[in-house]
Amino acid sequence: MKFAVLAFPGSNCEMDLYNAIKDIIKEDVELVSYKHDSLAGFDAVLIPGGFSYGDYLRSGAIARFSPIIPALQDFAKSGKPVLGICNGFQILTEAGLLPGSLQKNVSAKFICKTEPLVVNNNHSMFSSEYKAGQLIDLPIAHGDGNYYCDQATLRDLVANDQIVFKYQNNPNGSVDNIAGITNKQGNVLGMMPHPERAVEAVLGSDDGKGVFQSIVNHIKSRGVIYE
Amino acid sequence: MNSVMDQTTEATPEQIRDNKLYQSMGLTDHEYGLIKDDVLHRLPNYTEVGLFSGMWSEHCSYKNSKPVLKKFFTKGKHVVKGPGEGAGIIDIGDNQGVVFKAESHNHPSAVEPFQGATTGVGGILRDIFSMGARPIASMDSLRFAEPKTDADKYFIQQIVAGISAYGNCIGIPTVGGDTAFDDAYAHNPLVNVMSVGLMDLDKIEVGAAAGVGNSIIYVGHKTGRDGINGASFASFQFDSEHESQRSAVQVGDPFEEKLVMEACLDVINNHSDALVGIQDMGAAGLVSSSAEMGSKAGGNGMELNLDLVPQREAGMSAFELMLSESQERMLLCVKAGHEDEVLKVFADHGVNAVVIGHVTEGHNYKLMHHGKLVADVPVDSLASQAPVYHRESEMPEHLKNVDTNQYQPKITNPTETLKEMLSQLTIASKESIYETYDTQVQTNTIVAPGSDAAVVRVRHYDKALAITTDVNGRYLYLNPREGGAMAVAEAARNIVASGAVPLGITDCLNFGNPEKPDQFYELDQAVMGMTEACEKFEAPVISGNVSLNNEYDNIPIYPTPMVGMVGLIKGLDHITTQDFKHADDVVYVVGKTEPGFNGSQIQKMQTGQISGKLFDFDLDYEVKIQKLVTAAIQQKLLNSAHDISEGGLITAIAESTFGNQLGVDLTADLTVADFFSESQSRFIVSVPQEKQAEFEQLVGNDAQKLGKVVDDNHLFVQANDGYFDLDVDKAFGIWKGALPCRLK
Amino acid sequence: MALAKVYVNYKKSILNPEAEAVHKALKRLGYSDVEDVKLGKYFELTVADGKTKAELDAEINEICDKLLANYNMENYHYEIVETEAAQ
Amino acid sequence: MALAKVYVNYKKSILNPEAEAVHKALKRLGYSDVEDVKLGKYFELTVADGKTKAELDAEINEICDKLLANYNMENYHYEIVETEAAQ
Ligand SMILES: Nc1ncnc2c1ncn2[C@@H]1O[C@H](COP(=O)(O)OP(=O)(O)O)[C@@H](O)[C@H]1O
Ligand SMILES: [Mg+2]
Repeated sequence: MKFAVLAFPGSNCEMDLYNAIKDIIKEDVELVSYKHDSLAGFDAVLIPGGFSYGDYLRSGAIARFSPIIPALQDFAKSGKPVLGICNGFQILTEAGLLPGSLQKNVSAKFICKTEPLVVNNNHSMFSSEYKAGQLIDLPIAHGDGNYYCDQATLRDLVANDQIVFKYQNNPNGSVDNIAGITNKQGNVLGMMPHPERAVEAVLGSDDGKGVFQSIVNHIKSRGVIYE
Repeated sequence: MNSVMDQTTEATPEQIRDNKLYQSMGLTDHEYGLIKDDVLHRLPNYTEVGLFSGMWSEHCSYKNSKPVLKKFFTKGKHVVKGPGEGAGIIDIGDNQGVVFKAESHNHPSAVEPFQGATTGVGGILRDIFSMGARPIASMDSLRFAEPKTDADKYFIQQIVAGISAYGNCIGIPTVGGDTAFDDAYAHNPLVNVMSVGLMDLDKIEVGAAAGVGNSIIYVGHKTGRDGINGASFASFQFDSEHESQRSAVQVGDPFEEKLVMEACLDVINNHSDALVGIQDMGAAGLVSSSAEMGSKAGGNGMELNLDLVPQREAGMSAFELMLSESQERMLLCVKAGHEDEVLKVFADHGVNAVVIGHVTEGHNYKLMHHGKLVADVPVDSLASQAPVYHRESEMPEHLKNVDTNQYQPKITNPTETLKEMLSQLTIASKESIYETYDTQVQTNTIVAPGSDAAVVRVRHYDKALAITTDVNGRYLYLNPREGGAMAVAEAARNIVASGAVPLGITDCLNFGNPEKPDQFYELDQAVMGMTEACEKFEAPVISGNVSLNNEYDNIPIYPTPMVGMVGLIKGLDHITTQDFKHADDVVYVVGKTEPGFNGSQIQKMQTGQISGKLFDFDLDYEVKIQKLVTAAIQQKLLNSAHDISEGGLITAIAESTFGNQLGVDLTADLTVADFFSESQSRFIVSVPQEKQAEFEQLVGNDAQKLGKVVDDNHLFVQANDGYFDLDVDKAFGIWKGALPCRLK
Repeated sequence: MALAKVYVNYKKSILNPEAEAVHKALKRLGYSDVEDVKLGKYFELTVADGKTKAELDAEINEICDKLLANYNMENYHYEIVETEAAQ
Repeated sequence: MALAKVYVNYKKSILNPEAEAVHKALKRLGYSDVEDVKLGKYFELTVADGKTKAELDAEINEICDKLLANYNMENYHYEIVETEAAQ
């Protein structure tokens, strides 16, 4: 199967994702520029962290007008997996592919550290490798990671089982300790923590491998690779 | 076109001479005389005076420090490129070079903390990638006064926020640094940043422009009126009378820098045939980058058309265009005929790039503006013929007739003294600072901040780089020479504790006014001490930076030569951290404990000052101890290693318990006071029981067994005349909470 | 030439940590009579001539909806001022 | 109750990367008639009654100088609006 890793001006985790897929998950992977307008031939799309366009207006607000975004929207509509990490999550909310938005951390500061997460839902295509309720350690590194949505949206998220990861010790003020959510269809996941930074024990944790492995299993278990 | 035009709105050459206007730009009468009589043989116009003031500032010319810098030990069989304007390079095998350099941004940060810090980070990164290296890690070395007022706290937070904003955005991990607090830095904080890059050795770039007809290409942000004449500004000193100097503020734009960096690396890696030279626009902006490039090429001149320089504001003068320090700009020299190829690369990356001039016959540096020749000077006169001053040196008063006795700490309750020590800001955890830095982006950080040196792996190879910054200005204040040697030794001790062997150093020489003999003495002596140590550790100086005039109302800071050291770890299994790992491991102190109290944290804590003759330091013994620890690590005898520095042995023991919340049960043939001694050349290590015999055989009398690691969360240390007794989590809480509490 | 002054503010229900930090700082500095602090963004867009008032309104609204404000957490309002030349 | 509306903008000579990013994005989106974009901060301070107009002016100026605007790089201006109750 083949992963696409999108790269926007100002993205800075695209190589980390690329290396994680290539060296650790050992699947095909290609960097795709924001200038392209097609995602044909890919089975899953990863949107990396970083500061697209400097995150100058709001995180992700400018990137969502990139030429690749219509192709991403079609890709998401087709039901194939899309994973946005950190800035990728912010882009997905700005592009309307995920509900809610990401505000400044309550501390008003950037925070980089490893946080324990609870796997809230292990039947998504991004979390099947984990046990329900499993505690995993993933690094966070963000200034705007405080997930916000209104109460009605939160009720929907809960009712549809869209909350995949929760923080154990909410580091940023997110509503309901949310660290990662999917869309209603379940094929678009946005998460603030960085699984690609936790794929080798030598870097402190390999708990993040499960996210990518879950995607691979999902694709491969369908028997057919998407055309 | 032959006569040099002066601009009507600007002072005339005669006015400049008669009213000594050059003085306000930082040139002395003597220097003005040199320009007029020896270089130009005519009166310089306003623009030309500006060019010289920038280029002959300390920042660009090193006119006061050159004779001192010559004393540095810079050789070594792995040095590929030593000190010059850019960063130095050391061969680490496999056709790879490590590139590193440090930069000070003290004065801009004093004026505008957030932007001063951001532009400091941006500047050092440009130094690295203009060599053709990809930056892989940054460090920050900070010195502040003890925060007292809200303004002090805000200032510190803004510095940290600036470093965080720039490094995080551009995606280069800030993996460590050092932070110390002392009122010697009131009004004159130190903000030093260091960056480390990695490159293939067959891709070295030099900042030179050779070959008549080749094009000079301007890259990056437009030029604005921000930071005009910052280079001469940095070479001024502050005092309360000079508030009006405070206008040279530049804004950093890490997003633009990221685009510029990727584009430049693309040109260097994939269009090297087209590229002749590349240089960042740092201090003294366009004039410095272009004149240095022209001068280094040798034998040619250069002509620039300032009308082609991208401008953010209307009506900028030639002076402003040449001396602006707008950020995120680079200058390239490209072979004639290859311009379009290179311009296309920049366009693809969304970066402004435009041809603004050419390499010419002759030796002159000519500037055209609005169709007129506004400057015409020999290119070498700007870049390499600045005057050099051999300053007078005289021992400062405070070093004469000093008390040779060591301070005697007063300790009635050892545990209470330990608790007080752990809450000293210089000793306390810096986590609240470094948790705002992205330490992991690029996914190579194996040891993040919190241990001795940071460790960053070289992906796809079984090797890693260890990086540290260190210096204790108090030691230098009491003895600049020994203190300089100690700074290098402490850096090496951190490198060694992490499992690495020192490769080399960079530095930021933060000193006072070199025109004052007692302050020049500190600089000169410190460099001699550093160089002695560098030679012993076979760690040459490959780059560095000088920041002079760090004084306020005529009181200088402590002499503070920041040492940034990089070491190589051959084999990832040699990586060692400071935390105790397992209960029952045996704890040793390696190296002799001597009375080391003058200049120590405990002297400062108990008396509010430092004084007396600095304690002794034996460089040969230091080297011997470090080699022992390296051997023990390479023979896999150690589970942890931590160097002993500020706060002494007991502080190092406490710090080693924190990571895994393991306790200790130790006994030593020392007094409780000795536990706070800062005598050098010591480590605290833990050894698995089965390796105990082998370890003792290796170290002989150079290590003392203290006892064991225990898993009951309890620190107990018995001394001859008392004991320390404290829960680890209690100690940890004090140590971790002190800084955030004082900055609230 | 027209100048559109656009104000973007957080919705009432949304906590703004930066405004809060400013408020706390003011209290510490002794300005205890400042009872509330809001912090938003202020844009000035200079727009070329050639559009009717209605067209201009439509354009500014579109720009705000698309880019300048995030409807999920922000409100905006604007005024349009006619100016003679570039400010 | 008084409401102080404070506008803080970068000085002319200072680079504002945020405004630049917005301007470029608008161009890419086809709003080519937007000729300039400025982006600053907009504060609303709610101040308790009990001060004269002159005292209020002095206070707001002081707050701006001390905290809201950075005199190295920013300018500010403000208006004071009397309000009946809290907004
Ligand atoms: N300003 C800073 N930025 C990043 N890391 C820092 C900073 N100050 C201290 N640290 C980190 O905190 C740890 C302890 O620092 P320090 O006390 O200086 O160590 P040492 O005395 O062993 O050199 C180190 O890992 C160091 O990198
Ligand atoms: Mg250390």
